[in-house]
Amino acid sequence: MIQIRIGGWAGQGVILAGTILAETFSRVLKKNVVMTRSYTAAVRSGITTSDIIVDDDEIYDLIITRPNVMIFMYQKTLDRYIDLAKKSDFVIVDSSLIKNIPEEIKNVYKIDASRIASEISSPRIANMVLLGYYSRVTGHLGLRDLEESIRNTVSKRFVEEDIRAITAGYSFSPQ
Amino acid sequence: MIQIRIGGWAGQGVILAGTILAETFSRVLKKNVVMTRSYTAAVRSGITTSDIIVDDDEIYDLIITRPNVMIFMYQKTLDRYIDLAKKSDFVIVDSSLIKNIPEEIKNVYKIDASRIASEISSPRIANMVLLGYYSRVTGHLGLRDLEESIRNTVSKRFVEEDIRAITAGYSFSPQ
Amino acid sequence: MITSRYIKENYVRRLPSAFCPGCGDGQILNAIIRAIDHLKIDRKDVAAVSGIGCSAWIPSPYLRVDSLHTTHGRPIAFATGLKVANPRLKVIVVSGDGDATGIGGNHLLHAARSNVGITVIMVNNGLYAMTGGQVAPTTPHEAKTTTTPYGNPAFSLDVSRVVAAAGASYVARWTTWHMNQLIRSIEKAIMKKGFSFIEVLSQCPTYEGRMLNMDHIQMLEWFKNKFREDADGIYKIGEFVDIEKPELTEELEKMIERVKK
Amino acid sequence: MITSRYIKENYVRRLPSAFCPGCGDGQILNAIIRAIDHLKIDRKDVAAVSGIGCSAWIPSPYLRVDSLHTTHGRPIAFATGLKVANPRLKVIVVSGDGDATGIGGNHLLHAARSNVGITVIMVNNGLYAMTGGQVAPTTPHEAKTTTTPYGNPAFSLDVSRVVAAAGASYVARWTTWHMNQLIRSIEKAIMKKGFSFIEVLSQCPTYEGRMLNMDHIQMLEWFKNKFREDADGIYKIGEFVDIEKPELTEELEKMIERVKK
Amino acid sequence: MKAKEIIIDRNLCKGCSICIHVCPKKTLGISEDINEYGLFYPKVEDLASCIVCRLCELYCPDFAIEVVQE
Amino acid sequence: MKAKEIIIDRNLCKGCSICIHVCPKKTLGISEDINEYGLFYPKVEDLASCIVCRLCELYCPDFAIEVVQE
Amino acid sequence: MISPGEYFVEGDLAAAYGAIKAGCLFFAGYPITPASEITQAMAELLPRVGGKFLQMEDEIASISAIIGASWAGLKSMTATSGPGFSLMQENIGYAAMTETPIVIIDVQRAGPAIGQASRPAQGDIMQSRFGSHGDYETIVLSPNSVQEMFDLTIKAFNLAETYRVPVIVLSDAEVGHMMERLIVPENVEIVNRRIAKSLQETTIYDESLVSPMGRFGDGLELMITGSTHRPDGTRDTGTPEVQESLVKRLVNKIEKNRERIENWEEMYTDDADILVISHGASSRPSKGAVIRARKEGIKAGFLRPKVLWPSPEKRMKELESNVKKVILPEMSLRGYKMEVERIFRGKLLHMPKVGGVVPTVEEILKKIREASL
Amino acid sequence: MISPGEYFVEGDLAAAYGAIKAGCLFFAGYPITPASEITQAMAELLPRVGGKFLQMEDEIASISAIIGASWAGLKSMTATSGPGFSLMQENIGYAAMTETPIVIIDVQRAGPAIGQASRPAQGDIMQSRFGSHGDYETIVLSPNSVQEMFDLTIKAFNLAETYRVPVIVLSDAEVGHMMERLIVPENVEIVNRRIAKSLQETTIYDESLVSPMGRFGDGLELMITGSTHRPDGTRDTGTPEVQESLVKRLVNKIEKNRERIENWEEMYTDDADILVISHGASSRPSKGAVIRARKEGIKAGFLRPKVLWPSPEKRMKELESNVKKVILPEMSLRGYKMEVERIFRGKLLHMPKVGGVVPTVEEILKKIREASL
Ligand SMILES: Cc1ncc(C[n+]2csc(CCOP(=O)(O)OP(=O)(O)O)c2C)c(N)n1
Ligand SMILES: Cc1ncc(C[n+]2csc(CCOP(=O)(O)OP(=O)(O)O)c2C)c(N)n1
Ligand code: SF4
Ligand code: SF4
Ligand code: SF4
Ligand code: SF4
Ligand code: SF4
Ligand code: SF4
Ligand SMILES: [Mg+2]
Ligand SMILES: [Mg+2]
Repeated sequence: MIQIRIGGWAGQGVILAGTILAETFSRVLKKNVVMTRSYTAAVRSGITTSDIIVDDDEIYDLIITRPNVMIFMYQKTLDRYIDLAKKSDFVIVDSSLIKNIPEEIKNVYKIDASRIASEISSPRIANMVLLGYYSRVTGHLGLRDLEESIRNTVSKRFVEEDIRAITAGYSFSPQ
Repeated sequence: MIQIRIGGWAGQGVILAGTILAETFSRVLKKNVVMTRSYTAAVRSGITTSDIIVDDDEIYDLIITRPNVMIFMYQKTLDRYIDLAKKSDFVIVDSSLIKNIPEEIKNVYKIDASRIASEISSPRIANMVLLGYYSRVTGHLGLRDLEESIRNTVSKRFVEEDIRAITAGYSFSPQ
Repeated sequence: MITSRYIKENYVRRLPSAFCPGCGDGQILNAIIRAIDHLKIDRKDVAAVSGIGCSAWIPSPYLRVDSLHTTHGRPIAFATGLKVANPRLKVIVVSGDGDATGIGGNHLLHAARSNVGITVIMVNNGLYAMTGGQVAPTTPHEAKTTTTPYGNPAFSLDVSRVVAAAGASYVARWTTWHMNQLIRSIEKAIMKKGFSFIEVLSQCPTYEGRMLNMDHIQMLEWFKNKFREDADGIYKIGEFVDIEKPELTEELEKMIERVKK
Repeated sequence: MITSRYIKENYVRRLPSAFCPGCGDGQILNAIIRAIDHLKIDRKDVAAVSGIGCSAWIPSPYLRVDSLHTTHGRPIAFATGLKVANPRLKVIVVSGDGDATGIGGNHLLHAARSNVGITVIMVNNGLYAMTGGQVAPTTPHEAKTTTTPYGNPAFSLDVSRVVAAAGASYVARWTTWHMNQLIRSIEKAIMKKGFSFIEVLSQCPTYEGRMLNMDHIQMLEWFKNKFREDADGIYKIGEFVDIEKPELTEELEKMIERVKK
Repeated sequence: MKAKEIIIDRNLCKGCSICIHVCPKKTLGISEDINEYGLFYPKVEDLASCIVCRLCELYCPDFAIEVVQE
Repeated sequence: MKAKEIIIDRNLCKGCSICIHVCPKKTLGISEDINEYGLFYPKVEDLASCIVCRLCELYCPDFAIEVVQE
Repeated sequence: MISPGEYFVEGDLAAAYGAIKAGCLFFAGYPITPASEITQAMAELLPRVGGKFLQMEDEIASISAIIGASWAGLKSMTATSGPGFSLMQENIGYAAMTETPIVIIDVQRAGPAIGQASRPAQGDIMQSRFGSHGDYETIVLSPNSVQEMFDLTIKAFNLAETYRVPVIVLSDAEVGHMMERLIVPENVEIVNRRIAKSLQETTIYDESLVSPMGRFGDGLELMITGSTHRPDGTRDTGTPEVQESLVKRLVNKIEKNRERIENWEEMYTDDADILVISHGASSRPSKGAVIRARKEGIKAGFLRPKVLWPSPEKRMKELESNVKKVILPEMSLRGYKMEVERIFRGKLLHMPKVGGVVPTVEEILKKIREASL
Repeated sequence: MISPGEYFVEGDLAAAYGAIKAGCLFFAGYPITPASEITQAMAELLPRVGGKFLQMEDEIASISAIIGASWAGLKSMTATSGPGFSLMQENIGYAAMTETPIVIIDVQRAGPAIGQASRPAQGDIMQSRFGSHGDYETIVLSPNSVQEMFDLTIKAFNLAETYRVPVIVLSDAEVGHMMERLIVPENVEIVNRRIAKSLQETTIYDESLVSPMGRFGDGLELMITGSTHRPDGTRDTGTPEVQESLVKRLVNKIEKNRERIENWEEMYTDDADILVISHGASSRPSKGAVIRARKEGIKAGFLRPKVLWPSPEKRMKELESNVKKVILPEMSLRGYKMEVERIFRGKLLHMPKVGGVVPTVEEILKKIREASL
């Protein structure tokens, strides 16, 4: 079983990233997958998360209890889920946006995702950069798998941009 | 215990008559009284009844099961309650309006109430004529008791007219 | 000319009606039947929808067409579903002033706005009759009713004006005195492509009569003398709106054609 | 002149707000605060009532007065009870176009009709924003939203026109571009004895922006250029109604005086 | 046009007298009898005066009156 | 009138640039930095040009800008 | 007003008298058979005591207005019947969530839907507790006489003010429309809410889990919301603990105080083999039948919840071990059945009467006799 | 449309797919979190299959419109969540009374009132049966996966058409918003109502107490009313027997066919000491916990009603005598508790979780362990 949480602020594309990741596991890798999302209201503000649970078996738990990977795009989201983050095998953060990472959190993987995204086109695709980096860091799936999923899911005019972003994330060396 | 049903057609003043009778038992004669009413809809049509149950004890039954008196102002109401009428000690009818009284019904007391009422003022006070006649026939209460009740209940401008009607009903000799 | 016998044999489910003596609701039934008959449309293509109230009983059970007697205030919403689901039907809503503008005012507004091709005939007797003569949105300021024993503190709604403002294709007001105009107006409304609305002032001798201190004959006289095409405000009768614009059902059908390709 | 700091210290409960970047709702909060401040009324005599929607969050929790955040579509009915129960209060309803005219259209109609002395500020962003950009009664014909992916088959409501027809004492329309006029208009509405209504066209960059294919700056420009006092229909801004007539609360108080004697 | 007969259905007539009121020719009047509900129904005062305009039928709320043409 | 300072609260500003757009004097411009949500906030391009009209404060939806008068 | 003494009035009017006596100063309603008489009476009576009456455009507006008025500090009420009661459900949940004291009288008629508009039934009992979405509790009273229409309406206000909950008086067309003697006593016990003097005070719960209530216009800067909120009113829909403690308290406010709220009448229960449980109009013949059964030597007993929710659970559980059969005569197929069955299970003989007519003593007695065999 | 194959979609979308597959041709709705996605999907899908979509002015209008459309002969549906579901209650009763087949999806969120609008809960179970006034019955289904959102929506249409009742799919924000694999099969079983060819036919009930349904526009001169009526539609509110036979049939239509309608999943129940009953989202961890408990040697069993109303009463009663304890994990303080308690009484350990979060396998397992001591 793999448990992943992506957390950010409304409007950052957290749920889109979660969807692409979940689809990759389900449709490309043929795993059992449950993806859930959480937001405080439909207005574009507040903490937003996307949780993905992957298993070869039937999935019983619908919420993350012992995460394998946590990806953070917003300081307050990290602050809120600090307890879970401490237990996670990998903690990936957009270091353009998150400055304070408490010492108790181990296995931190930083990437300047928003900046990298801005260089490609705009900070809005930082989520894709993080997905690429996730693939590189965890090896849970390959860059090609993500790419296939993006081609299936994302509307045509964004596909190339997104693929550049995941590739950039993938190429970033873990630090 | 005394059980009384007054039955007619919407708009004939069945409920007003029932109310006056019930009030007389309750407030003048200090009995326990329950008065209920039944009509098919609030529109001025359809069968309307008013049931009065009088007792010295607490009243448990809320509906008429074994009537002592039934007063009818409309043919179809009589037709509908024929089974109860057969059991009743007294069956009083406005013979201006009701022409067919089945033979099985005993103890019938007819009075040309609408005509008598018209002579006083209008057929609308036939209900009062019937109340007066009821008093005469059954002796359950006196003309004075009814009069007191009317003075307490009915709006001033109708009091005299109504009292003339009950008196006329009372004066009518039972046939 | 149409006779009572012809009407009873062809259009009325059963009689006598449950209305009080002299109630205008019977006249409106009479008018609707004559309009349908004049139009020579097949009765099976006509559907009547009503809410709850004395006036809601005009079609249900008396009018011999498919009839949907719904909940209080909601007939227009039911009718919208019925019409959109089967655009062939001529859907006629008969609704009281309380039903259509009290509890149901919002559905009236939105049916007019979306221009769904149904006809609403609103019987305005100035109060809630069926429940015993309570104040309605159409009750005059300061009038006494069973729930405004000291006079109505609120004002009455000029319903036709609001429906016109909301975007209806056809809006007219008549009274039960104006039987011939009313019948012609109903014919026009039924054939109108978009949303059509007819307000009919009607006498309710039992409660409205008490409020206005008139009997039904006096009310008919009042309708005749006071309600005129050249009068003002609520007393103005006639056709207020008669325009053409895209109708909802047609728009949906066109959309389906477009999308299915 | 009022500064941001002064406003934050005196009138705002907490920040940052939950609105999207560039959303007009923050501007409307700003305008309401300035109007209250200009009037120099005691904040404790002001009550804000709202329904559900992005715009309903303008007063709740941001505006530092007693606030009643009610159910979707019902703030005007709650406000009516509050006002009648304590006529001293200046009751301000802030409601979205969906809240006030979709589910809540009937309450708006009847508050206007009965002329209850509350103020309704309706934020018109042309759709249901909070739930994700669905079609509203204010959405233009043929516009694409999340529930009209092939275009809106219905028409939009000219809300101010309908409210005027229903009998309101004060009706005005502005946009978030017209901040100064809006503030003065809110002041006037609050002090108006009868029912007052202000429609404010506001930019919702997230959903309305997608529908109109504009960002919030383009929308502000559109408000500035297209919405004028001499324009027509929905583009016409300004004061449409400003009359005096008996107000409900006062009528009730007078009635009580009369009856108690 | 002349009327052969004017039929008032005593089961349907509610005695509202609207027919009497709208008749342009005073053909109809109020009877002294009451029907089964205790109400007075109309009667034909002068059949010959009837012009078969059928206003009485048009206005009768209860479909209770019928004019039979000669 | 002259501005002493123009304060942009980085915790409140959502980078909508409405202030920049309404400023009659082009006193404000867009910064290159992003705030904590990943959005660009405004910066003062030319303090001297400011006439303290406070239109920026009037239009800012987030009470994020404040002009301090000299 | 409503001077002490004897009256002969219908149940609906007695309820209006009770409301006035209880200190009700605001009523908003919409006519509906068989509750219109309450509305009409309030229209007549309220202005005479300086209170406000509004007829609104519908039942949703009516309950909204009384919640608004309650926040202005006035005791507020509405009255309706089934269809209107169904429409009020959303805002009953809102009143529960915002802890607004209001009284709702539902004069039940025979449903579903429009049904038999002027005939009595008892089909709204489960709805009165479960009609709105989500977790909440209300208090529901069941009068069986004109006198109780008066008494229990007063009690309803007292409970609403004490626990800051919507309280429902669940009457029916029989009790609402019947006329009987009403005694208006010299003194009635009245409870008034505790008014908070600061926002802080509104967050302090006493042992019954209730806090003083703020009032609009007092300068407390109240934040009232139907969204999940912290004790001071701050909306917080993202923290599970906030929802948990709020909702649990709303429910426990009734649950933990249930023994103070529960109320019932009983007779011959000590040694009863056959227990007749009944409420509202049908409890009248039920009681008569139990008395008659005793005269026939049958060990029948009688239990009548005057408070339906919370039910007399503890008392019923006590009786459960002793009785052999339980008869529940009521004018509904659902009525109170599930609650009684929950406790008495297989011992329950449900005796629903559908058709808009109250059962008779004779019918119930027959059932008792059968059960005693 | 909706070609057979594999999808990865959220539950709401799967429900819309199911509706289209079932032959739904009319949808009227009003947006609300977390059901808006169903409405949006229907807006997109329906025109493509020649169906009609309307967004109405509110939820009352929405349910009114689908009832109207159903009488025009189209399979019709709406979707909502708690607040909207509360508003629909009056007309749910109307649909039951007029025997109109309609499907309503309630994607439950945490209440009461506005509550936590985007968080899941299971607090509307009692409301789904008792939310409208008077005596009636509905059928209520409970999906626990994206696949079941599809499957049970189809089943809902089939049941609605078979029994001419409103059928409710009671989902929740968790199942509605989660994404999982969906398999759309080649063939799905579809039931269509029997259409009456004469008014007479509409009065003839088959052994399941259902009659063929008339259709507007066919010339049958239908009289449809929510008032008490005779079999041919004639309104008759004054005859007790008419009400009695109508209402009893409406209830018996479900009650007497319950064994055909009831549906549940069970596992390890044969020898279970501890039975875990759960439904919807919370049944997922419940099942996981039972499997884990078995691995630990605890004799746990699992029962999941897929049809909540009518409940699997007979099966529960069978199990009652064997099990020692019953655990009911659910996201509500009321949920299904009363129904389970009615059958298992003192054996029930209710395990409500309030706060908008699904319980975990670990939490439930802990409870099972405690119960097994
Ligand atoms: C939800 C609901 N509320 C109230 C009622 C009670 N009710 C029945 S008819 C009616 C008033 C009808 O008035 P109107 O529409 O003007 O018709 P009229 O009787 O005057 O013709 C009311 C309030 C109801 N049936 N349903
Ligand atoms: C009874 C009910 N139905 C639906 C909803 C869902 N809902 C919440 S906000 C909203 C729309 C708000 O639109 P609008 O009033 O225009 O406000 P905006 O968000 O656009 O400012 C809806 C439909 C609800 N909360 N309650
Ligand atoms: S109460 Fe009025 S509207 Fe109703 S039937 Fe009688 S006269 Fe007509
Ligand atoms: S969704 Fe639209 S209306 Fe709502 S906060 Fe965002 S921009 Fe404003
Ligand atoms: S109008 Fe009709 S109902 Fe009235 S009196 Fe004449 S015939 Fe009778
Ligand atoms: S047909 Fe004309 S003239 Fe003859 S009775 Fe009727 S109304 Fe009078
Ligand atoms: S208007 Fe306000 S929120 Fe927008 S960029 Fe300027 S300071 Fe920031
Ligand atoms: S005060 Fe006026 S000039 Fe100065 S920055 Fe603001 S808008 Fe520009
Ligand atoms: Mg009316
Ligand atoms: Mg909006």
